[in-house]
Amino acid sequence: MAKEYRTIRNDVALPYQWALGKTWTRFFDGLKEEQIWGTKCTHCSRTYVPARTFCPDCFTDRTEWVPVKPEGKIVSWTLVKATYHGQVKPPPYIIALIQLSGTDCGFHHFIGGVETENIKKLRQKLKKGAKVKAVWNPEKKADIYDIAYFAPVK
Amino acid sequence: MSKEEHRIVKGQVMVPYELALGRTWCHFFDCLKEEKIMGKKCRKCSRVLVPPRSFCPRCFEDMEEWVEVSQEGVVETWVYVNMPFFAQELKIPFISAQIRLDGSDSGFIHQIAGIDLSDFDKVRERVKLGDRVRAVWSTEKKGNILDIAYFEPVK
Amino acid sequence: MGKAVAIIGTGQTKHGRRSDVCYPDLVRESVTTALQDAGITLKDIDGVVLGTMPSMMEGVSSTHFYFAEAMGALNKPVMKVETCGSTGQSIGHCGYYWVASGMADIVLVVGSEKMSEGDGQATMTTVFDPFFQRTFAAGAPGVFTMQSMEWMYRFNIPEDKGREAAAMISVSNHDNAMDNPHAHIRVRVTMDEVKNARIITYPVRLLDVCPASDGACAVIFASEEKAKKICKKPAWIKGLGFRGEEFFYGESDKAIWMSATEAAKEAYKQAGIRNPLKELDVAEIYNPFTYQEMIFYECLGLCPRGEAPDYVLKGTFKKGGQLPCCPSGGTLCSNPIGATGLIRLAEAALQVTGKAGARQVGGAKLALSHAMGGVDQFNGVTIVGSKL
Amino acid sequence: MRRVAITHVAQSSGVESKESLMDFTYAINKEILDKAGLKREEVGCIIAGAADIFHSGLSCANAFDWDGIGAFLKEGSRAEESAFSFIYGCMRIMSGHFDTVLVTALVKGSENPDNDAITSFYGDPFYLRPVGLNESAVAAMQMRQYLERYGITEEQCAKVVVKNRGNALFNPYAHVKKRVSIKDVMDSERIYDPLKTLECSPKSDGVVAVLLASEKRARKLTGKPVWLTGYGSSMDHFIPGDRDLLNGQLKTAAARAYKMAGIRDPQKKIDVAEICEPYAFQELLWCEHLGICSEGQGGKLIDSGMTQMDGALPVNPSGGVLATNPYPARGLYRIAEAALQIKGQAGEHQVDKKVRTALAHSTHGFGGQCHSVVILSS
Repeated sequence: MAKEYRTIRNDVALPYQWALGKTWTRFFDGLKEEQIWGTKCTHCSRTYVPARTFCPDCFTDRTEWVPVKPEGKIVSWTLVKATYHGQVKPPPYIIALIQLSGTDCGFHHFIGGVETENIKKLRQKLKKGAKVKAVWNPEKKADIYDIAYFAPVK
Repeated sequence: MSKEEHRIVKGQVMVPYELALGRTWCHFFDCLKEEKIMGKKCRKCSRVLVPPRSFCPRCFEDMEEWVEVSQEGVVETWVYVNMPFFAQELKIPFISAQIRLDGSDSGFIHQIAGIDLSDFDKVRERVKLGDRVRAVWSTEKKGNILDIAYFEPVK
Repeated sequence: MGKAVAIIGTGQTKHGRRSDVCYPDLVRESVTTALQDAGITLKDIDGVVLGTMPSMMEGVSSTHFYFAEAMGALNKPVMKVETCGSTGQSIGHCGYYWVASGMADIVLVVGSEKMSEGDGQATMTTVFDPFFQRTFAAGAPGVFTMQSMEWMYRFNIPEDKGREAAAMISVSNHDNAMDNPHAHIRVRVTMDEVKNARIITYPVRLLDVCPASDGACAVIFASEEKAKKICKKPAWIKGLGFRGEEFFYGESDKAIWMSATEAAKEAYKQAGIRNPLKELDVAEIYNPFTYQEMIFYECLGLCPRGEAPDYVLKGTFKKGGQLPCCPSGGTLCSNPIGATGLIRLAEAALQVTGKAGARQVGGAKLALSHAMGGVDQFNGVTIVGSKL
Repeated sequence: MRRVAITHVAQSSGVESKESLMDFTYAINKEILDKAGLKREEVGCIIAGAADIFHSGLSCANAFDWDGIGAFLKEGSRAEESAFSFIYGCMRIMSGHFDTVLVTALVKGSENPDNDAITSFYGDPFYLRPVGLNESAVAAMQMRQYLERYGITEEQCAKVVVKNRGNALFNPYAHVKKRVSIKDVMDSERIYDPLKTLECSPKSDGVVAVLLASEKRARKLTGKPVWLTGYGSSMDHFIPGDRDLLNGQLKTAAARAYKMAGIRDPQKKIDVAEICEPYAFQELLWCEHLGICSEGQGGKLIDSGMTQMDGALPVNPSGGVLATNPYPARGLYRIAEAALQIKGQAGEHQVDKKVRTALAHSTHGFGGQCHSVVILSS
C-alpha cells in the first residue's frame, strides 16, 4: 500500500442499465442518422439541444421537435491535461461549449482536428465565436460519441 | 408499460477508495494475526464492544481499555445466503451469523462454516439459535476479517 | 410543537419497472401530479427538498443537480436530505421544519428511486462497512432475516405461527395493492402461494419480500395560513420523530429495536397519543419484509412485545380490522427506496383527507406513517391528522 | 421566527488524517461538546452534513457517520452539502422544537479519488459524463468566458491564490501552507487551460462542527453568540450550456440572504467574507455576484487590495477553499470561520478590524449550480 499508515482498498463497482426515456431515445436515434434534434418550447420559444421532454424554464411539455444544424460557434472551451480515475479519454483533449445554430443554449462536446501542442495558436483558432462543425463517427452506436467531435471550419 | 419500452444504456462504474483503519482497528486486525479477538471496554457503561471502538457511541467517551474476548460464543441469529448478486465476496451458499462472543456485549458478524452447507434442511438441523460456535483461524493471515476463517459449531 | 404545518397536495408516479422514462422525467411526473393535486403552480413554491437513497443505486451523484428542472427547483432554494431507506420520512420532516421555521410558506418535497437502473442488493451491500461486516452481507434480505429470526427466538414465537402470520400479512398487502393504482405489484396471492414461494433467505420467501421499484413521490407542505387559504382539506402534521442506533449491526438489540420504539414515542408525545392502537385510524408502515412488519407493530406500540403474530392472526391490522395497516399495499408491493417513506406519508395524508379512493379507510382522522433505513439503523415516524 | 446563534465551533485541520473517518469525526464532536460543557444527551438534535457514497465509498454514509457525530438515539438527520445541514439545523431551532442543535460536516478527501473523478458523477450517464465534464472542466470554460467578457487577466486570478495561500499560513487548520507568487501560479501546469494547477483547490480532510442554540440557551452557553441574520440559496440549470455561466444563481441566493438580514449595501455592511472558491477566478466572480464589487470589476477588486487581510473587506482570511477543500464540508468551514471572526477568536488570521457582520458562502455543482449565502452578525 502506498500510504505510510494502514488503509484498506475499497473499490465500489456496480453495474447499471440506464433508461433513456422517449426523448433521449429519439435524440440518440437521430445522431445515428447524422441528425441533431432539439426541442422548441411553444411557450417561451427557446430551443434546447439535446432535445428535452419539457422546457426547463417553463416546466411545460408543450415542446416541438426541431432539427438542428450540426454547426455552430464556440462559446468557451478548455484544453484538458489533467488525469484522473475514470477519465473519458487520455489527455490532452479539448472540451467545448458550442452554441449550435438556431438554438438558445450551449452544447457540450469535444473539439478535434486541431493541434494541441501550441496553446497560443490554439487560442487563435478557437476564439469566441469561431465556427465549428460536427465530424461524425463512421461507426454509430446511437450515443453521444456518434458525433466524434466538432472541428473548426476554415 | 412494456409496450412503450425505450432504450436502455448499460454501463458499469468503479470508484476506488482507500479508507484509513485508524489506531483502534489496526490493533484489532494485528491481534487477529496472533489469533486473538480483542474488544474495547467502556469505563462508563462497562460494555465490551467487538469490533472495538475508539469511543463508546452511547457514552461518547474514549474507550481506552483493551479486553481479549473469548473465541467462543452463542449464535444470536443467522441467515443462510443462497442468492447471488454482483460483486459478492463469499461463495454461495454461506451462513452469515451474529455471534455474541463470551465476554462481549455486542453481536459480532461473521460466517458459520465447517459443516456441509449444500442442503439447507440439514443445515437447519445443525445450526440453531442459542448454539455455541467457536472461531476457526485461517492458516495464512492477512490482517483482515477473514483471518478468522469462520465459526464452527461446538460439538 | 411549533407552528402548524399541513400537507396540501401529494403526487405519485405509477411505481414499477419504469424503463419507459429517464430518471428526471420520472421525478417530474410526481411533481406535476402533486402541483395539480394542490391546485398550485411552481410559482407558489418557496423551496424544494429532494432525497433519494444516498447511494450509487442509479450511478449519478448528488441528484439534486440532475433533477433541478424536473423537480421545479430552478431559481429556488433547495435542500438535499437523505438517510438511507428512511429518506422518505427524513425529507418529509425537512419539509415540515422548513415551513415550521417560518423560512418558507410552501415547500415541495420530492423522493425518488429508479432501482431498475442499478443492482439493488449489490448497492445495499455497500451500506455495510468495508472493514468488518461487508464480507458477510447479503443485501437487505440477509439483514432482515437475521433480525426476524432473532425476534422470533427471543419471544419464543413458534416457527409455524410466525410463518402463518407473515403469510397473512403478505396476502393482505397484496389484496390492498389491488385497490392502489400506483402500486407496483398488483396480483392477489393465497396463503399457500406465500408459504410455498421460492426461498430467498430462509424463512423469508419471495412473497415475503418487496419488489425493486422505480417511482417518485412529491408532497407539498404549507403553513397554517396558506393551507387554510389553498386547501379545503389539509392533512395536519401532528407529530414526528427520528432516531438512529449504532452503525455496526449487532451492537444494539434489533429484536427490541430502540430506534423504532423511541421515534414512535416521540411522535406520539407530540401528537398527544397515549394508546396508538385505539387512537390511530390507519398506519402506513415501512414493510419491505412481512416478518419485519410484525416487529414494527411491537416497536410502534401497536401491540405488546412478542404478540404481533397473535394480533395479525386475529385480523387486527387487516382491512376492516381495528387498525388497518398499509391499505396502499405498502412497501411490500412498491419500494422505490428514496420515495418509499414519503409515499407512506402521502398515503397517510390521503387517508385523513378522505382522498384515498378505493383504498380509503372509512372515517380515518389520525394516521401514522413510518420508514426504516440503514442496516436496521434508523427509524422515522410522522403522524398526520384531519384536524388542526 | 426564533433567533438562532452559533455558540461554539470546532474544526479539524485539513491535513490528511491517519484516523478512520469515524474516529476523526468523534474527536471534533467531542471537542465541541467539551468546549460548550454539554453532554451528548443534552443536545436537542444532531444533523450531519456529508455527501453521498461518491465522497466516501460508503452507501448511506449517514449510517457510518451516525456514531461519530454523537447521534445514538438522538433526534437527527443528515443533509448533503454542509451549508444545507447548517440551515437545516437553524430551521429546527426556529421551529421551536429544539433549543440546541449540533451540526457536523465531515469528509476524508484523502480516502477518495480525485475531485475531478467524483464530480464527473454529477453528470448524467448519457451526455455530460461521456463528453468529459467535471467541476474543473466546467470551471475552466467559465473562467475563459470571464476573462474574455470582462478583460480580467490571468494574473489577477493568480493574485487570489497568492492572497489566499498567504492567509492560510496564519490558519492552523489550513491544509496547504505554502507561500506562492504570481509567477508560481502562472508557471504551474495548465491542467484545464486556462485553469492552472495552483488555481485549483486541493483535496482535503475535514471535520467541522457548529453548535447552534436558541436565543435563551445561547446566552447561557456563551458570552459571544453569533447570530444568523440571513440565509439564501438558489439552484440553477443542470446542463451548464443552458445557463449563462457568468450570471448564475448566486445573485438570487445573495439577494435572499441580504433581504432577510436587511442589508442594502453589502459592500459597506459586510466586514469580512468567507467565500467558497474552489477555483481562483471564482472568488472574483462570486464577489461580483455578492455585490462586493460591481459587474466585471472582480479584477480591479483584487488589484485594489480591498479583499486582503488588512483591506476594507477581507475575503477568505482563513485561506479559503484554495488552501483547504474538504469538499462536502467546505461550506460549514466557511460558516465556522465567519463565526470565529465575529467572535474575535480566529487567532493569527483574525482580521484587523471590528467584525460585526460576516458573510459565508458555499457552492457546489458544475460552475456553481447551487449557491448558499449565510449572513452572521454579532
